[in-house]
Amino acid sequence: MTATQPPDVSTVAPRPATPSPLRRLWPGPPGTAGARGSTLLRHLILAVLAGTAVVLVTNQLAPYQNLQVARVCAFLCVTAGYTVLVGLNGQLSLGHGALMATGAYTVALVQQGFEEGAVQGRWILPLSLLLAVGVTAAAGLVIGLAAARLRGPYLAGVTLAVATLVPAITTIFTDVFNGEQGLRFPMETPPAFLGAYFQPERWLAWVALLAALLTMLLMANLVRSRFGRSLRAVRDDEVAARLAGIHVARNQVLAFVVSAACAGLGGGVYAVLTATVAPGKFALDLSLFLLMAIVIGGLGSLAGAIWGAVLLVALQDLPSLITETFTLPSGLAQRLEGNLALAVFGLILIVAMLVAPGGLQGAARTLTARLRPDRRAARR
Amino acid sequence: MLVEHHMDLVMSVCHDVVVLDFGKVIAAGTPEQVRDNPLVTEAYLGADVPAERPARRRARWPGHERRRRHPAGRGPQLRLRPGAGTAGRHAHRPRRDRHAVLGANGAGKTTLLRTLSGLLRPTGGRVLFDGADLRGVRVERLVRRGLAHVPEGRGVVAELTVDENLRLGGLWRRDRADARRAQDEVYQLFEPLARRRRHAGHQLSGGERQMLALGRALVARPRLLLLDEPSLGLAPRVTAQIMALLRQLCDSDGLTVLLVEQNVRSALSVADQGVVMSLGRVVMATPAVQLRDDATLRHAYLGF
Amino acid sequence: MENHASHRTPRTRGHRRPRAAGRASACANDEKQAAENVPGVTDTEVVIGTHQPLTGPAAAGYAKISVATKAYFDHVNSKGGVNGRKIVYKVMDDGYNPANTDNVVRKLVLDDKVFALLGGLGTPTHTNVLEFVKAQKVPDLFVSSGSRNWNQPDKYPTTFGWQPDYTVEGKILATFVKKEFAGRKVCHFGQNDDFGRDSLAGVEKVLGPVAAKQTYTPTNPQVGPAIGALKAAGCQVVISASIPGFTALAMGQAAGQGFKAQWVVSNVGADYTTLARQLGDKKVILEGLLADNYLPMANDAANPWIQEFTKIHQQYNAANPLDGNAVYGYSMAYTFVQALLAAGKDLTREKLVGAVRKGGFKGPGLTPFRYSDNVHAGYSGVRMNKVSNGVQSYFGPTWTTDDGDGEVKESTETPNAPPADAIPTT
Amino acid sequence: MDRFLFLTFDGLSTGAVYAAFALALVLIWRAARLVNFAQGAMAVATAYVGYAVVSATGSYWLGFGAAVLAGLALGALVERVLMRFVGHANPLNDVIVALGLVLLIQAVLGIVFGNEYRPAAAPFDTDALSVGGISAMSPYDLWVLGAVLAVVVLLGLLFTRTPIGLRMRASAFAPEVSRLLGVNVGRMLTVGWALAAAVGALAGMLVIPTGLGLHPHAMDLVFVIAFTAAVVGGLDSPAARWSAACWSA
Repeated sequence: MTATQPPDVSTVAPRPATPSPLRRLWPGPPGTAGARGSTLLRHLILAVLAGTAVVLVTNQLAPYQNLQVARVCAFLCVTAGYTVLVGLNGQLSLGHGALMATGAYTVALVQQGFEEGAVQGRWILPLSLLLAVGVTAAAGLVIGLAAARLRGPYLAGVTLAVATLVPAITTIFTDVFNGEQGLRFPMETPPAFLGAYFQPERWLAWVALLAALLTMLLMANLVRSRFGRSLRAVRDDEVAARLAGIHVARNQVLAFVVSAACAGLGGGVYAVLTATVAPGKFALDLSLFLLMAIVIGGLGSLAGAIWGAVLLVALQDLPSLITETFTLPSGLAQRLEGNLALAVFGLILIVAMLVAPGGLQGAARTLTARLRPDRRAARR
Repeated sequence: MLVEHHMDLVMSVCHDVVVLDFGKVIAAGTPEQVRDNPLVTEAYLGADVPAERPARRRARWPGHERRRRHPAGRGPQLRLRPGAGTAGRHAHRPRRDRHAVLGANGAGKTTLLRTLSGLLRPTGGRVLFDGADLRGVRVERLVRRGLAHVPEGRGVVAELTVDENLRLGGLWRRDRADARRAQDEVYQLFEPLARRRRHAGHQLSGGERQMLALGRALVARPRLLLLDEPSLGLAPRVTAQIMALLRQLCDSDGLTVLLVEQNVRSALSVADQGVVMSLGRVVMATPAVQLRDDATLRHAYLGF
Repeated sequence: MENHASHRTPRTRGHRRPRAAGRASACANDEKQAAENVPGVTDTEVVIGTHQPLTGPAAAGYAKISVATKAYFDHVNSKGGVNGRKIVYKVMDDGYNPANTDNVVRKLVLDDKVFALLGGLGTPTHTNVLEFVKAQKVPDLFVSSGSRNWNQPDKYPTTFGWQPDYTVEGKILATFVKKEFAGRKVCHFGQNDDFGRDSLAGVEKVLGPVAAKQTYTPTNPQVGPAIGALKAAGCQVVISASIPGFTALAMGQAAGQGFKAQWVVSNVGADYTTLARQLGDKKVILEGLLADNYLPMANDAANPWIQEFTKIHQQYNAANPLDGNAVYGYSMAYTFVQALLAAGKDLTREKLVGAVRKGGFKGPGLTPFRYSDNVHAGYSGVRMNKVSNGVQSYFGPTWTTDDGDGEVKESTETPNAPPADAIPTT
Repeated sequence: MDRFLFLTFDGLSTGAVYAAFALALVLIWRAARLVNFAQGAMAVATAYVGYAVVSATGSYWLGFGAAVLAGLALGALVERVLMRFVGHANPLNDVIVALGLVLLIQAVLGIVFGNEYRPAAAPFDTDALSVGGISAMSPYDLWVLGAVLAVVVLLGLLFTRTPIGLRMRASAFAPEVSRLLGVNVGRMLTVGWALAAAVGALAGMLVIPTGLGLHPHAMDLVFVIAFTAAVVGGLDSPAARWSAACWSA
């Protein structure tokens, strides 16, 4: 290393008026419009492929497994929107369980209304889900407006209050929501053209799958859109984002609304799967488990959202799995029952955070990068 | 439009340069014109420190009478061997009491100080202080060995009062009475602080904060003082006062000062030895006088 | 695969989708399942399942019910089972969370393929699976809750209650209060769900509007304000439809506020052992507590049923105390074995449901069951008991009634003696 | 009117417990800039220790002391062996680890002690004293208020009057500068966690006798209310926190 020489100013010639070099620094392929079109197309193809694959798989599955597929899909609607909010926009919400409840109760009330009016039809399901999205998005707008002024733990605190208040509301307005017992509505049945003996759980899985694919498609495009970039910009540096012409508050509210709409859809589908809603299903633990799911999956990554959704469903089966695997003396077995699974899950959470703080998706990425020899060579 | 601090870059890229100082345009024109403008030179390099000491009274290094002199009659010796720091540096052995580390933004000056005080872990090499290797010594133990570091941005704990900040500087000391004395001496040394004892750190002006940070470091009665950009954001007069004080402290006692500065002129007015860094390496170490007086050298190494 | 396809063709003609291969295998699965024998039943085994709060806030006390039920089945199995079949009782923990109930019941029915559900515990939890149980046509016997939901034969033809429902109980408690505390100001304290609501409905059928009514939410232990309101209303008798934890809390609060009223508590929340355990040193306030029950008292060592249960308990369930919860578990399991016997050797789900509808079971309970083709409710009445000197014991007559406008009358039923080994033979 | 007075008095002592618990949350928030979601579970665990000592020795006060000591130890342990190693690049990591800890602690308590409510004795009479015919506060309420007040005063003195308090505040506000000034920031963090967990343990011991009893989930609701109170009142402003705690009670 030698000393820095004073610059020879005379060699700096006036430059011709060319497009700003900053333009070239901006990441992204040339021809923005074409690029966006191809992104949409790519995602669409991917979605269709994934959808076909899952449908083929559901044809081979037993009812309970199909139900699990359906559950994963319902949770995926929620985690996809949630991970965008927390991971990409940096807003920590602990109230997504309550938003799911909003969607679920909307579906239940709408379907009950039609049942009482003796109205039937296959359009009731899409309509009730649409209303669920709408109502939850509106609820998201209200919370989002309040949240746009709050940061970090303050936002977490307000949304935590929402998470505890919403189930409480159902016990206050017992006439509408029927308190702790919740609401029931007719089970969704497969359409007649599929045959009288068509597995109902497979039909549920298809319904949930459609909702999940739709959500994932929208989210994948949103993440790569202008809006997606501004979400990240706001997360990384609010001041810089503001200087870059982004309306920070509006951006945050919009992120909340989008994420709430996804939660509403997920909650609605979740309600359809069991044809019931009850406040106990959307208690605080659900909100916390959702958060754990997206963090362990890998924050801000849609692939991580899939991991998270799978985890949420696997978690529900963990207790019975563990108690079935080990046979223990009855006194101890009674105490271990349920508790052991929770202990294991807690331990997994802690260890996962210490060992792979980037979540499963982060770990998977590291692993594939390590396995690919060309990348390794490039790093050296 | 480019807002830049780094003159090399500015000179090479821009056709028109506008120089601002405290919100006022002090020069405008081609890079050449600007470079030769004396106001710009002063703003960048800092005004010369007045030769005479502050007239009010003789500044006194707190407790210098009681301080045990270093056996060699000088401050502790600092060695930097090649390979120390992130990018590896040339060997540098300051032998005088006041060293100014100079260089452009990003040259590695702050990194050097942070490595010395253990805030950063060296990738290689050794950090010797009093003949002992400081690597592996926890940061919070270094102050007990006589090493004080005033970080960039002054490091006053804004939420604590002036008094609490000063007390914090001597909390580690077993000799509570002497810590108390040192604190009183700092108040004598920096009168503005004495008037604002109960004020919180965030209520102080920039100059007061610098005084507080410096005074707090002195409460620990260090033998080696690492100072990071003490002139940053200060009015030239305040900078001058602080530099004068530093000179006094070194002169009146065996304190060794390692001063990181962008304000080249004021730094060189204090230092015995000038160390120039660039891109993470020490590119030159020479007596300060030489750097100060030799325009060619200064031009070559500091870009002016 | 081939034969199945030939069955299928007429049904799906004209509606076929392009993915023929996938659909073919799908339908093969479905029909294979439909053609299978009765789920959960083999020549040597009958598998049944339940959902129970083994963890979570409702686990207190209630977690011991399924343990007793299982102990009873172990006992029966050791004597050769029912019609040569051993009973496998799968207990799934739902933590009293409806979301988990959904899941575990679906797992039991779809994955573990249980023959029937027995004693699923909790009103909010079990309400959630009614539609599913109906769709799957699974016998859903003896739900552990006194909600009237289980008694809807038209809507839920396979679901049956077991314990006296809360309205029946409310009517009887109110009749007792009307007689013993004539002219007093009577109030109601209840859980804010079917438990409290049905109980209040029963009470008001007999007494007319109560002077004051307050509710609590099981997730919030702050009952001070509600008790304060009852005190302010000048209540002299409080009929309480509360779970044990909240009975103790409410009575503790009342004592704390110097509110001296006579408490008359539903059997669901009046087990003395449980209450005393929770109140600790303050258990003296339980003196004089009035409650009801329909099973032998666990502390009644002279009762032949309790003697039999004690033997089973000591052999299979010694880790837990023989309290009201255990007696509940044993008695319910006993009724189930009766139903299983009545369903006959060639066991099907329809036969089991038919056997319960036929009713006529006689067991440890003090009153007859109400089961019939259009009633799916269990015990028809209760008997009052009282705590004195730390012992809860029965007094007075046994009453029966229905959940409608039927009158409350004294039961003429004579107590049954247990069969040998407490295993029913018919 | 009677009832209003009663509710006010009743709310006062409940609010005090919530405030103490919120204080524990704020202590860790200030020291480590994280919300300790495991605070409730940790408090329950220490309460189990406390009541185990009560039933072994028969002395409430020994149990009370044991719970607070256990709180100190547990807080220090959690910080030393767990939270210290969590990557702080993403603040959510702390939240997740704390939630994992909640599950673990509650499950272990369930395994060791069983998932049932255990009676928790109160050291004083919980029956309200009657003043002029109006039942006001019970001796237990007075004890709760007194204990919380004492803790707040002691903590206040600790933070403003002692060197360790100064060190803790400095390392919370400016960890790097504090290290340069010879403060062992890591140790201060441990002390902060220990203190917070001890305050949480105290709040747990005070609140559990007024609820359903000792249970692995006994503090869940308290945590939610206290957290909401702490956040609504502002994690960084003590006065607002107090009013919020009283409001939420």
